[in-house]
Amino acid sequence: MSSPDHAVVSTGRLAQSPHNVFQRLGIDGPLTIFGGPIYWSLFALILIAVVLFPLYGSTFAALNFTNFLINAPVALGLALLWGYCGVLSFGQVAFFGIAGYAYGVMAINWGLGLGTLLAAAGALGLTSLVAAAFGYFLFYGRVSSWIIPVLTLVLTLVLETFLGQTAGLEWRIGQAQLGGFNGMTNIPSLTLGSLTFNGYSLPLFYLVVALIAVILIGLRVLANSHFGHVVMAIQEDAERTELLGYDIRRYQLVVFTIAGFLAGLSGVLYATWGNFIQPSSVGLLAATLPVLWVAIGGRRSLSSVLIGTIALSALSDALAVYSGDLAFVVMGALLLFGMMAAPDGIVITILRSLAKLLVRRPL
Amino acid sequence: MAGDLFNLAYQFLVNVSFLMLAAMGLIIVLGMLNIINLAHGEFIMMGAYTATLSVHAGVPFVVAVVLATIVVGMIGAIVELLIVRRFYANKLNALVATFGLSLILSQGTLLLFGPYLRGVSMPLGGFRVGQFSYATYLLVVAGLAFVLIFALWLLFYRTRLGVDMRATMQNPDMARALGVNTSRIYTFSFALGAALAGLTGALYAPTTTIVPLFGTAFIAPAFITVVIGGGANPLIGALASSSLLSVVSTPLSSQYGTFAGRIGLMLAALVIMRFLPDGLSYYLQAALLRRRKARPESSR
Amino acid sequence: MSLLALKGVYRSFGGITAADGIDLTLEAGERRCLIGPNGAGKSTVFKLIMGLLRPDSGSISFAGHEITHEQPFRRVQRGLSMKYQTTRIFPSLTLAQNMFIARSRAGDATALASWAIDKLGLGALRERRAGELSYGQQHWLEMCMALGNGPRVVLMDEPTAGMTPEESRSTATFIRELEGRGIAAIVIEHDMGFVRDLDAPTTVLHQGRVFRQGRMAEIEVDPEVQRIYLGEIHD
Amino acid sequence: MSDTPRRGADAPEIPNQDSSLAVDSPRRTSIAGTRRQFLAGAAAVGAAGAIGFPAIHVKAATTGQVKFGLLEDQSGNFALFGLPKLHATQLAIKEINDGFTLLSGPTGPGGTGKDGAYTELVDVLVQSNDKGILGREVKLISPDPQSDPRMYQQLTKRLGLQDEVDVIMGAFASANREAMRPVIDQMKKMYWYNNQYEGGVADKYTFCTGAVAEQQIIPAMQYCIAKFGKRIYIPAADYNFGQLSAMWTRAMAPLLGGEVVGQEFIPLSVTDFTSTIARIEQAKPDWLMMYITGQNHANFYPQANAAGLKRPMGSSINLAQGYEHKRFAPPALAGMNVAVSYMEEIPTPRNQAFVKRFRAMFPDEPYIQQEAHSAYVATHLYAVACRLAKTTDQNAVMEALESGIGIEAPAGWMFMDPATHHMSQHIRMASCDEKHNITFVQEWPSIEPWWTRRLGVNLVRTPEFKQYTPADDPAFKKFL
Repeated sequence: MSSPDHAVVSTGRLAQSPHNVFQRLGIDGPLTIFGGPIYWSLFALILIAVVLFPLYGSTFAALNFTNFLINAPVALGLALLWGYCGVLSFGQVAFFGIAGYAYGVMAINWGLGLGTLLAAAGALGLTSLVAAAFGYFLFYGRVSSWIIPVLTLVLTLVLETFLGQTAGLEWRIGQAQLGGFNGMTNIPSLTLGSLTFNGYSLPLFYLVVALIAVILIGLRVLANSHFGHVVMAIQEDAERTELLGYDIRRYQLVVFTIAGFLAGLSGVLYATWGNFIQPSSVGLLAATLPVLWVAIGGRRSLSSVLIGTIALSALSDALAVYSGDLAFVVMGALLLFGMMAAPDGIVITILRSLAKLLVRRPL
Repeated sequence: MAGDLFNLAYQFLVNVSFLMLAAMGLIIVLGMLNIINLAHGEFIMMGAYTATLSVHAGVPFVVAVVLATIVVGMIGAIVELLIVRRFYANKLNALVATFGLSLILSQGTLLLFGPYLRGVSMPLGGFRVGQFSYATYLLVVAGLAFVLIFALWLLFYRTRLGVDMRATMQNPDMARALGVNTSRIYTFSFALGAALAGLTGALYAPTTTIVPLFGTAFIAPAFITVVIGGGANPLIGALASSSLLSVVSTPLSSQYGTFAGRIGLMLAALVIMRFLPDGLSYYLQAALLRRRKARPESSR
Repeated sequence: MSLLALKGVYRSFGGITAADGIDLTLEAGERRCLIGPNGAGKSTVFKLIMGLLRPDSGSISFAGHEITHEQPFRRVQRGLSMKYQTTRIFPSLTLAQNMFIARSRAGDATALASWAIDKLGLGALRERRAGELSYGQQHWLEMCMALGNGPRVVLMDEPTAGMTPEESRSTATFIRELEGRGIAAIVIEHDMGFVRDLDAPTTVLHQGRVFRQGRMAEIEVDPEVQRIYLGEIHD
Repeated sequence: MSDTPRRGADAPEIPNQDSSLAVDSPRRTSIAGTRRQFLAGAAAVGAAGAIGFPAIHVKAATTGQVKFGLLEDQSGNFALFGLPKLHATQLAIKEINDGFTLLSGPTGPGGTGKDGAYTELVDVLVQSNDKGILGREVKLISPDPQSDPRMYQQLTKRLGLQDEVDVIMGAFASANREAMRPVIDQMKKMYWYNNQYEGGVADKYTFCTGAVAEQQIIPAMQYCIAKFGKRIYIPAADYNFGQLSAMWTRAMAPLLGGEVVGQEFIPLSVTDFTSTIARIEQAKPDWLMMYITGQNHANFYPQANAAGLKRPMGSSINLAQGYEHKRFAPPALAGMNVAVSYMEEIPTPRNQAFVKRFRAMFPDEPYIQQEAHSAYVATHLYAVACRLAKTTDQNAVMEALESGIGIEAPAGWMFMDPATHHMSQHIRMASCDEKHNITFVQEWPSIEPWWTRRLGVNLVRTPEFKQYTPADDPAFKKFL
């Protein structure tokens, strides 16, 4: 597993003049591949472009874009878990689903306004708890790492099977009907004062953009911190790391919980975007999507994963609209040949070659 | 009473054989190549399609099954040569690639053959024991599953090829040093896995509706069985885990309904994996070893 | 009461018995050599002390604590530390990053670590990727990492394997100076010259049992030891 | 509540007789006549309606194409059902653009009744004296929602906000319909759900052209109890449709003189029915009311058949929807009796003409199923409503649809009930034999969607945006 890292760090240095302001801020560092003045100026430019989007793009495009952006948190969480911690989880959508349903139940019961905020907080809290509990079960049980993908997959399938059969009227929590296969409808959108964060107006768009910017920067800080180094060390040589005095299970658990929390955030955002959540959002197909986003993006680079996620979401949307029943074939071909052409991930490979053009190697 | 017992036994056998057959191909590929093949379900689907189409073309069912096995096996060989072998260095990528492949295969089938194929009627009819009636065919399939396990055991432990395969599985470099053509072994193993998937599809074709997503029903059980079985000794693993899972799910589903059986199976899987993380086969082997070593140690 | 004590530690793998009732004690600041023919169980002892292996029977105590069933990281936090035989560092990370990771927040070990870095002349290489260092330097880096969180005992498994004579000599000096800083060390070694350089009480392991204890001078002339080594003593 | 079955029972047992048909010359005049009356009222109603629900950006483009948004699954789980619906819609739009329409008019439920001089209509497709809708070509916009609820939501928004279509139709699974409706109501777009389903949707913007529980379950039960006996066993898919249909069956059994001796809810993912079959054997029912569905559940039939489970079966969803009798080798579905609102095999000349047209355009269509028929009729009915309204302006079209308008479908006369936005159906009892041939053994010429009306739903008076379940009906309480 060392050849990718090799690339990581060498390119990492490539993109950074040592100890620049960004590194002092902690948002750049050896464990984030891309960085430095050029990176951050691009970051700023893109952010501005996105924020101003409604001025030059159609409202619908912005709303549609929101739908793609909603996938980013879960993907970034998985990038941290898989790319930095070396733990591949197929179960992120389980936390997506739990959060979505939890938000639905609480929001329906606690009503509009402040209620929805409480619901969001409650949902995220609950999801983090579940993630922590399951993570404890995985890591403190020292489950061997190649089983974890399947274990997490089983978790989501259990959840889907369960949710699918809650059509019965006995599955009612307060005012909220779980609704079985048809899903839970009429979930109120997040509201803050006069602002309503639904899928039909811009507030949600800006909320999501802000959240993603914060998450990206936050994760970069985490990755370059001492914590991040230990996590990376665990992925490279777990036993060695433990013999340096670290309880590696605790680090893995923390990362797993963060990833679960981020997946939950996506779930809540989805529920408030569509006023709706259904079992298929924790189904087999849904479960594979985050893995694909991260793999295509390049799991060692948060920025690449972010771009990859949005690009793939947009692509599948475009395919559905324009290519009709060829959508799956095209998507499949992209994944297949993409992985053959660029094993580290398509986006990261492209960005690397761009970076090489922009910055010449210090060594 | 005896009727009920037979009924339970029958259901148990049917469950075990379903899990075993679903998992068989996957086990070979995972055990030999450490590749998680997400296109496994589509291989099964292609088996069902080949068999069904040939039956419609007038081929007798038995021949059709053999045909399906061979055809899918060859497809598997091609897939390994063109795609899978590029991913041995980076196995998790194989997972993404094979998922892409599965999308192409299933939707491609939809575009090629339409939303469904007319089914094949289940051969051999049924019989009655006590108050219940049963499908003979499913019993035959169950029997076949066990024969298959035995055949694989022979292949692995009684043939030169099998020795080479196990050598490659345990230590490729060493095997290569000993003059084993590992890359051919890999191709063969993947093809074998595909062929077994094809066989599974063909065998279950008469029991179900032939649609492009035929394979998806097999995926989850297959993975659960494989993982619980563990890599240490795939064959023992498959046998043990499918039996264990069926022991859990059969009574549940016959007592409290299929849903209970379903959930029971998955929870059992979670628990087993939590407490036996290396898979049943590992512990079985360890147990065997310990019994063998017991004498010298106690003698001291 | 000694710092580290193994009592009747027994461990077998299937049929092979790797540790057959080992009793071993180490005092604070003491320096100890562990020798013995291949398969004598030297590395197994280290693994047992660090908790990478659990004994089938027997007990291990450290600084008055029963640690037989503790997780490895707890033992490290208590002040045990180990350097692997074949270097296990993080080759893709820079030397500085390696030390950054090794410097766990427990205790103030920074001083010790930087002392070690300078002592072994690695100071100039901070920004170099660990994988690019020379073989000997990688060994040294791992020793520094082993000192990362101020251990009271360092276990070193063949620290000089594959080193040039000069390198092993300075390694020996380095290990001797550890004593001065109150750090006990157990060193597994094949190179008898190096063992002599260390000039430390020596324990001979054979077939998972403690075969002899004493100063190197006596041990070397012991016919039994020579017999079990069968001329493995290269000088 | 039990009057529907009785009406059905009175219906003549002669197969092939499409009893909703009547002399067509009188109807022609009646169309003309009522059209005038309608227009008279239209303005007034329109004004009232404008207050009724202030519509936002429903731009009534008066020139250019009529944009027709359709969401049917072309891939994924439901492609099997989605593709025929897509094709049926394409056929209808082609006919509309070529200047044809189905006979229709605001003539109330039950068509124009049966008078003495009965003559069989040869075809119900006639010249519309209109190319497209009001001279504007109809343009179909049909992205592929891939059987995925999230995709449905996204594409519904796209159709409404981006393409600004005049009407949205589609969805097979109730889950996907329920995914669409919040978006629909939010955008205040007219939406048609052309599928038989569990019933209960009461939504000002939603029109349902498929049959609902009371139109299929009651006749099926009535027929099977009379023919096979009172002991009923219910194997049902463990999701909304299965749960609610089972509820209906339990509720209706006493009224129809039946008795539910057992039921089981089976997860959609289940493919092996060994234990289910065993439990059925234990319960010793006279017949089975089948509510299992989806491609996995279809496995039940060959498995049950091979296991020698030879009990007769009734159903409201099989054959007509999943065309299992074509997909499975005989005799898997022998003894299956389904109350259908349409099947390709219906032997009336008008249907044979329809099938001929369909096959001409899509020669290798596997089967023209119930839902394809609903989609076909809905598309024509929309065109008819637009012509009545003399505009594609959504509010006016909805007014037209709520004016008591009906249409001569290939299956028979269908009437859009203003109060519930559901249609009356010409229900036939289809029976499948050993060779999977279909015969129609009983007919109910016009069963109305009465259940939500009974709950006080009247979308003309009081717009609502919800789906009722039997839980909302006191009469069901005691059976839950």
